[in-house]
Amino acid sequence: MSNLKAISALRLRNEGIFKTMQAVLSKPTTLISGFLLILIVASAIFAPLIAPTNPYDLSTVSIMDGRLAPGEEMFDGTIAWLGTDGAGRDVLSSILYGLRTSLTVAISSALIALAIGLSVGLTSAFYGGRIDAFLMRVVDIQLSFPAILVALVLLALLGKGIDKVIIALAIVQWALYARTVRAAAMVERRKEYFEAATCLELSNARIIWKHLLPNSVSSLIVLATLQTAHSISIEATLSFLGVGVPITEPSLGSLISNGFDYILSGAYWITFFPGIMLLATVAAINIFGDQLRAIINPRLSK
Amino acid sequence: MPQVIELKSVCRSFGKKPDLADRIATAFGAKSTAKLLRAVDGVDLAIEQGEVLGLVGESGCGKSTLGRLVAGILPHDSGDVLFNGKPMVDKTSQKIGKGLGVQMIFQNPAAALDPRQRILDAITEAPIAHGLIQRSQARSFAIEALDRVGLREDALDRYPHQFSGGQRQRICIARALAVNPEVVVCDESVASLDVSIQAQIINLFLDLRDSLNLSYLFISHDISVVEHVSDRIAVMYLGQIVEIARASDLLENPLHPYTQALLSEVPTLDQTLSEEHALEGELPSPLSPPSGCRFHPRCPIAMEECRSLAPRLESQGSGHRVSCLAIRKEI
Amino acid sequence: MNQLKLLSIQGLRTEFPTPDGPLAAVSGVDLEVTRGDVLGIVGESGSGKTVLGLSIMGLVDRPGRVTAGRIAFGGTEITNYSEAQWQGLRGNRIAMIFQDPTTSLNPVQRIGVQMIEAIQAHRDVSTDAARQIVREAMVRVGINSPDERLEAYPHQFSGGMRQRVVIATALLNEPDLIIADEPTTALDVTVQAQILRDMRRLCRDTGMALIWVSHDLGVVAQIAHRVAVMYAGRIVEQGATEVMLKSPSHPYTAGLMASMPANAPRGQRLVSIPGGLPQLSNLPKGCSFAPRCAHATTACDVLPELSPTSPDHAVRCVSPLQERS
Amino acid sequence: MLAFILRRVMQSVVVLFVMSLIVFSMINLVGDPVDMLVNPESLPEEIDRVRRDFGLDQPAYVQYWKFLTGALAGDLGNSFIFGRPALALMVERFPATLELATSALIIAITVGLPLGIYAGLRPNGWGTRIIMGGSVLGISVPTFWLGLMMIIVFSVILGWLPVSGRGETAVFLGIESSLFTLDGLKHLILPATNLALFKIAMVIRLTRAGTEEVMAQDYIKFARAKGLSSKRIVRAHLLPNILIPIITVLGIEFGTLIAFATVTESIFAWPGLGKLVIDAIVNLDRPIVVAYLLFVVALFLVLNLVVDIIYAVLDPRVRLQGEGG
Amino acid sequence: SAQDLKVALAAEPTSMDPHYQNLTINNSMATQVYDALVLQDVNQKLVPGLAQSWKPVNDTTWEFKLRSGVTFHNGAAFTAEDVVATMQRAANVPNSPSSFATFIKGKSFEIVDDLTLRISTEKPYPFTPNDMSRVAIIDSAFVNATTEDFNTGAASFGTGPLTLSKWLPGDVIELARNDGYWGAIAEWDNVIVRVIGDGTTRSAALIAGDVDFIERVGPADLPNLESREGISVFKSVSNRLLYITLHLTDDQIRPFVTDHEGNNIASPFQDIRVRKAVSLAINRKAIADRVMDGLSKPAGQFSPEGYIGYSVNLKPDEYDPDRAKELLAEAGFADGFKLTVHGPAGRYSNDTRILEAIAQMLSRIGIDTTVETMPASVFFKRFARGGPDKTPEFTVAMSGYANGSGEPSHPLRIFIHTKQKERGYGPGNRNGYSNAKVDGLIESGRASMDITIGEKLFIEATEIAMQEYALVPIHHEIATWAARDGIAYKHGALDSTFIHNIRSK
Ligand SMILES: Nc1ncnc2c1ncn2[C@@H]1O[C@H](COP(=O)(O)OP(=O)(O)OP(=O)(O)O)[C@@H](O)[C@H]1O
Ligand SMILES: Nc1ncnc2c1ncn2[C@@H]1O[C@H](COP(=O)(O)OP(=O)(O)OP(=O)(O)O)[C@@H](O)[C@H]1O
Ligand SMILES: [Mg+2]
Ligand SMILES: [Mg+2]
Repeated sequence: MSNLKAISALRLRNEGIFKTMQAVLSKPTTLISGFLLILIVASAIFAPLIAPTNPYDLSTVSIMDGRLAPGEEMFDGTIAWLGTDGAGRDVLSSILYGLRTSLTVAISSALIALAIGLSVGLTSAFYGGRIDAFLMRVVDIQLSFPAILVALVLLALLGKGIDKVIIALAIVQWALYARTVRAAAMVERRKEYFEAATCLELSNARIIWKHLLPNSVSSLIVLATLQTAHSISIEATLSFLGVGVPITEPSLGSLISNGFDYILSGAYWITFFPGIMLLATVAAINIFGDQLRAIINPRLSK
Repeated sequence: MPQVIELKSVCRSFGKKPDLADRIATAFGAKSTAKLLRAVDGVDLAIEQGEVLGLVGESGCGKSTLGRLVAGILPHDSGDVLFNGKPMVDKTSQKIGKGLGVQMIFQNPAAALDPRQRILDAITEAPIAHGLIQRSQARSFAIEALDRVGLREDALDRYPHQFSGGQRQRICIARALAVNPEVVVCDESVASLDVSIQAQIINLFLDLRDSLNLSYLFISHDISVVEHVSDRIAVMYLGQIVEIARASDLLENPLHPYTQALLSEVPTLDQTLSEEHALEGELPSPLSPPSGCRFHPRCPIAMEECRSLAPRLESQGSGHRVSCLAIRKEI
Repeated sequence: MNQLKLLSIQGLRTEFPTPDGPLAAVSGVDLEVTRGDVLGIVGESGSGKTVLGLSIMGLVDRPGRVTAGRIAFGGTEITNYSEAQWQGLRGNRIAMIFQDPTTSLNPVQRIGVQMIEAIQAHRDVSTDAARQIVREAMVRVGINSPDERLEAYPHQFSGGMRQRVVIATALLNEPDLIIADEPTTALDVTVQAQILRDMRRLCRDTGMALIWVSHDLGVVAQIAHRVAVMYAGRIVEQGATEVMLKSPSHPYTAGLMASMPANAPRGQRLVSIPGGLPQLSNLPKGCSFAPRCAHATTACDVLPELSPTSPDHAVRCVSPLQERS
Repeated sequence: MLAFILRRVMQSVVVLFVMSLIVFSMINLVGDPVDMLVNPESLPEEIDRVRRDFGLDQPAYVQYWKFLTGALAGDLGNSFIFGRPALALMVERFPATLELATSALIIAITVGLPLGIYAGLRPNGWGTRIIMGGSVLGISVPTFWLGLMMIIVFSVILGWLPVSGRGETAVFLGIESSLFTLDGLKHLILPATNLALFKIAMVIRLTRAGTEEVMAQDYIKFARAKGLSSKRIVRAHLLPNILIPIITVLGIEFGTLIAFATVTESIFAWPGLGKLVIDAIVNLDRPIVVAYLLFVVALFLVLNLVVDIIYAVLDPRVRLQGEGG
Repeated sequence: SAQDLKVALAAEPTSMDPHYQNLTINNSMATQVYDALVLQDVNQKLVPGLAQSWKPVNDTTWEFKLRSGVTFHNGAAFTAEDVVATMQRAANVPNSPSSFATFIKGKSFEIVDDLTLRISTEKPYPFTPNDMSRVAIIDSAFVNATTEDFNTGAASFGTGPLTLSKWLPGDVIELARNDGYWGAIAEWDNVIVRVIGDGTTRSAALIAGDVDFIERVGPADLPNLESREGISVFKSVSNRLLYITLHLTDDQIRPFVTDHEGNNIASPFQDIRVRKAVSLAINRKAIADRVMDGLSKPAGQFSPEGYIGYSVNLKPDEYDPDRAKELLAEAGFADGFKLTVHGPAGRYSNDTRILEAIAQMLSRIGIDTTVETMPASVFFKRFARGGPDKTPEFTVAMSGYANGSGEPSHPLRIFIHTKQKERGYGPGNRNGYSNAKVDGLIESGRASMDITIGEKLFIEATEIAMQEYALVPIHHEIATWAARDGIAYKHGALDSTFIHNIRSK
């Protein structure tokens, strides 16, 4: 049956990006989640243009507008379609800006972690032996630190700020990437083209970056999408524990956790709408990542 | 004829040397678990210029390992691997510094090319990196290289998956030849191909030998293929060469009982299958090879001393050498 | 004569849906196997040999399925069997052996368990009784001291022994037919020879029928009474082994044989068939071998029938080789 | 085996050492515990006394050395805040966390495994879509949010389950646990489910991926060819194979479960380690933080070892000596 | 009615040893089990405890008459002996993170007879009774008991209204009624105290009927609880003050205040007009209504109304952004400047939200304000000495204060007096405020044995300091409790919970 696998793998490769695109477009789930994702990312990018108010500009936010129900009018006449939060920020605008923060945090931390993880994982797989053993122990140590605790300590250490959250999340995540890429690279390393490269006396750097990297990276792309979704949720948890982003520049997570204080008082919208947005975002990324995996690897072999 | 490759009692083991933990554990009476697997054990071999040396033997007997040692992909543990008379491995650093003189072609053409590299890059990467050609010459160089293996220019910008197995194997060959090797190690290079494609590739090998005066180490367990291409054939059993001779000598007059068994089992169209089992028993584990002659547990003509005495490869005249105590006795 | 007809296949077609339309891995195959018969099936990789075997077993991977033709086994039509009916048949009256001995056995179950379950799936016997049957089967395929071996795990066996275990398993319920799908491709010549011997003896001793799939003509020559050659999902030539291999009629069969190194003088260039297997989802209209065939004419634009050239020999070619020569 | 364990132990010692160094310096950088401890109204000499009492007046390396020598003697220092041995505090709280994590794990497996297998066997069914959709939610939604939602729904609105805290405990077989009383179980359900949600999703995904992969294996096809029923295939061939990776992952994940309990514990006021540690971090109670992290790492190392051993037991192919480099 | 009471607190004592750590939660728990010589009522007024009366016998000596017939939970009789033993132990608890020595050092204890005790100090010290209200009296038999002995209950025998039955740290504290209490006997057979840190969960537990009584209702949950049938809420203005400090000196570069281009400038707050502008810009009422949901009272000084040291002349500044802008312009900051304000996160009720609201308000008068909050552990280190040479780091920071002793000079000594480390003055003075007149008033007040004279001096010092904006008070928190119907709580100025004050209606 091994030839069947080869056949289906071949089929994918054969038809390249064009066919992949076609596959993406032909599945409704993929299409919808992809569309949703684009919509979400776009509204994050264009938040300053779309959002009715700028919730980060303190001179325009007033606590006198605090906790207006959806549809009520704020002092300056703007209608708060999704209500306002405790500090008087328009929830709709906050969601759009918060989405921006959340995505920035999630994506940049994923990218940084990916870069570190790739370097470590590839080095480890390429050199093997003691270097591998050493690096993998470091990874073990990192993985055995519970993510939340690392982030807590780091943020306590570094202080608040989006950049700090990004650093903390990157530190929390890199080891996972390192381990995954190492596993993939170890498989690649055993393939004959790797030996061929050795035989052709190509330099180590070239073998690592030109051959090992491109071939080990595909499983990571999927992992990265899923991990991005996960880190949005970790960031939210950090905000809940009080060490997330600054209160004046809320992310989706901190909006939810701040709003939660009001849930018993009936001001559900402060936590509810950001919650829905978080859910939609994370779900869209997750589903898309899943579909991506299914498309990249139709039989889910290996 | 000058010898391009010469191996002198080359050994290569796999496995882990016992570390501190192992030593402590053994001190406390645990059974030692770290075992060495001697994949190649004291091989002497030479390849002459322009010669095709076939290497046959059961699966797992160390053919590929030997091939890798010759190609300089693996460092050896002891002995010497000489290329044009010069050692291939810097013993102190274990760094391989063989130059590009020996290249290897692998069994599986699907895995031997980087799936994400265009054919153009696959072929020219090494020559450019080693300064054999300029980047600007890459294209014309690659066209020439492809031409040699019977592929056309339109292959250059495609990716490996867009080729059939036979074509891919040709590309591998073109890639290897692009760095002007003198010796090519073919490790089961035709095993995964269909007979008709296999025929194409074998033809290509033969043509190249004639046009470039290449030397080959041709590894296969398909005796009919080896028989077809080789000048000389070496037979390997459990990490050791048990017989080596001119191809015709070996096929017509196999001396070693293992060679005899091997040859008698090759399925052919006209011979019917004999009722007799040529060999009893399975290939023993290379982790704990039998004492004395490694073949003795399966050997139909084993004698008492075969259990304890290890035979050496000895000449039987006209370059036919065999390692068997019984044969030596007869003479 | 008729009651000896164990398996009879007519017009079998097995398709896999693909993005480019249905792919007929097997199309229009007619086959007959009688008791004690050994049928060899040869053909290039991808020509549909495995799918044919799986179709007979009702094991074609979804979403692939048999779309046309009928399969009768022991006189009963089994084409539309339900899963439960198949379960009663498989491993009981028809057994199959797969290509790769390393993957056919579950790595985490003991050999004994895997063999005993094959008996108990079909017969209501105690585990001890089943164990006894298993022991005998092991001895039959040449595995000595079966009691120890039954407690072992597959990885503790060599490739040859594993394949023999698989064969022994197939034999457990004394099936009428065994389909062996390239069971020796992954093995050494010496081991391969042993297995060929085992199988040949079994057929002779028990009257079991055997379908032996391979792409190695040499192997088939050694075991089969009759040979069928497949090309692109169709049988292109069929006949008694000696006749077929001595004087192949189809250009493809002839090409295959000419490519074998053993059939050419040492050190000389080999003959090879140009081109490769066509895409199955996009076959040429007529004879699918025509694009590669040196003798192709416009007559080949119509698909030829598999027509007998002699009582023991049929070929699917407009101009079979003998007639030309 | 002995060598393997020894090697692991030696590695673990090194890891623990490095860890302690990292944690120690990290905490030292964060803040000065004295600021958190001493009442602002205290006189300067009082502040100095506290600093002296806790050894915080000494250079960091002296403090570390003291800690290290203490640790070797089994003394991880006294909590600044509670004035009691950090180790004792953890031992006191650990059972509650362990109970929570274990229950969550059990829930995750009993819910996730069947659903995952179902989804893996019917990759295109509606049930599968619902399960997979649900599992996306399980991964997406932040734990704290769900926890609070569960409190509001099940405790406040429906009034079925208690809001927080650990219920009555009872001693059974020498283990004191709230699993053995009704009140205890009632208190356990919400937090354990909350903690389990993420893992359920994970188990579903792992199981499904494993099922799909295993079902594509030759030995499953061979098992079908033997005529085994689907039930038997799932039980005897699918399960043992997918369980191996799942148990491996879960073994390691069990550690994160304990670590992640932090969030759940603080929502449900569960008297476990998590709350202790969050407070300790906030208050810079260094001995507890260091002890906790060392404890967690040690737990991970032990779990890893145990997982590897279980792995070897479950998977006959694995031989431990090849492991660990 | 004799039954069990279930209480949920927001935080847990760190120890059951009443002398282990001088921490609000520990102290309030200690008052359940132990008595001090002097007790504070809910408004921090001193009332007789184990001492029935006290008076100064000369400038440096106080005499305490002890209550007779009091026994400890273990049956031992209470005498002056126990007081002396207590003082000896309380000042010397090993590893105490914050000890009671402050209240004991510099005092000598003399037993006159079993029920009479004299306490003398070197210099006149009017606050000895206040100090004595802080130290829980234990049985002299346990003078050498360890903290662990108190935690396990082996030594925890006080004279208080409740006895300690069991403490499972992190889980539950169980108390039982002391039937032999000398004062009002508690109503409940048993009191089960749980700790639920999360405010929403705490409220949910009350609503769900898991507990009968909770403290510190989250401001946002309050309307819900208030409107609910079957639940009653109790509120009272507490003495916990939230304030901001504005850095007054220009002794170092401060990155936290810059001009609009980001260049460092000298602290604008050296100018009293700027300080006043800040105070006028803060809409305290809006914070109370909007952020605190009514759970705070705008403040203009340390003490809330009705407290000792309260000045009737000091009113919270009224919100007046226009005047604030004018003042800024007068001070030469018509265009404002850029400012970062700092505060702890999660330390005080709604702390980050308040800071955010303040930042909004400052932004409105042209001070372009950024908020930075951090965990309390980080905040307090930096607040105290995060700057160069261990000087306070922040330019503007928000913090809180509650007077534990009810002694009026306390906040003045800590926050207002010029920093004089050796003398124990100004340890909390982080903005460099210094006024010789105020210092003099504080010091003479603390030397007067007549507290009525002292209080006048303190009030005068307070008035000067507040008018100079030595710090800017924001509000006093309003403490809240909630209980199921049928339960009443006698509450006052302290935001801690005294379980023996929980009664059935
Ligand atoms: N990298 C390696 N690490 C450990 N053992 C190895 C390694 N490479 C080869 N071996 C072992 O060395 C022995 C010889 O292997 P080798 O691949 O050279 O055999 P071979 O003759 O080429 O077999 P085949 O015909 O199956 O290719 C085998 O037992 C194999 O398991
Ligand atoms: N599950 C499947 N899905 C799609 N196509 C399939 C599947 N199985 C087989 N095929 C197609 O059917 C054709 C015949 O495959 P089959 O495995 O029968 O060839 P074969 O003759 O057995 O080849 P080999 O000698 O390599 O085993 C292949 O070209 C393949 O494309
Ligand atoms: Mg090999
Ligand atoms: Mg096949």
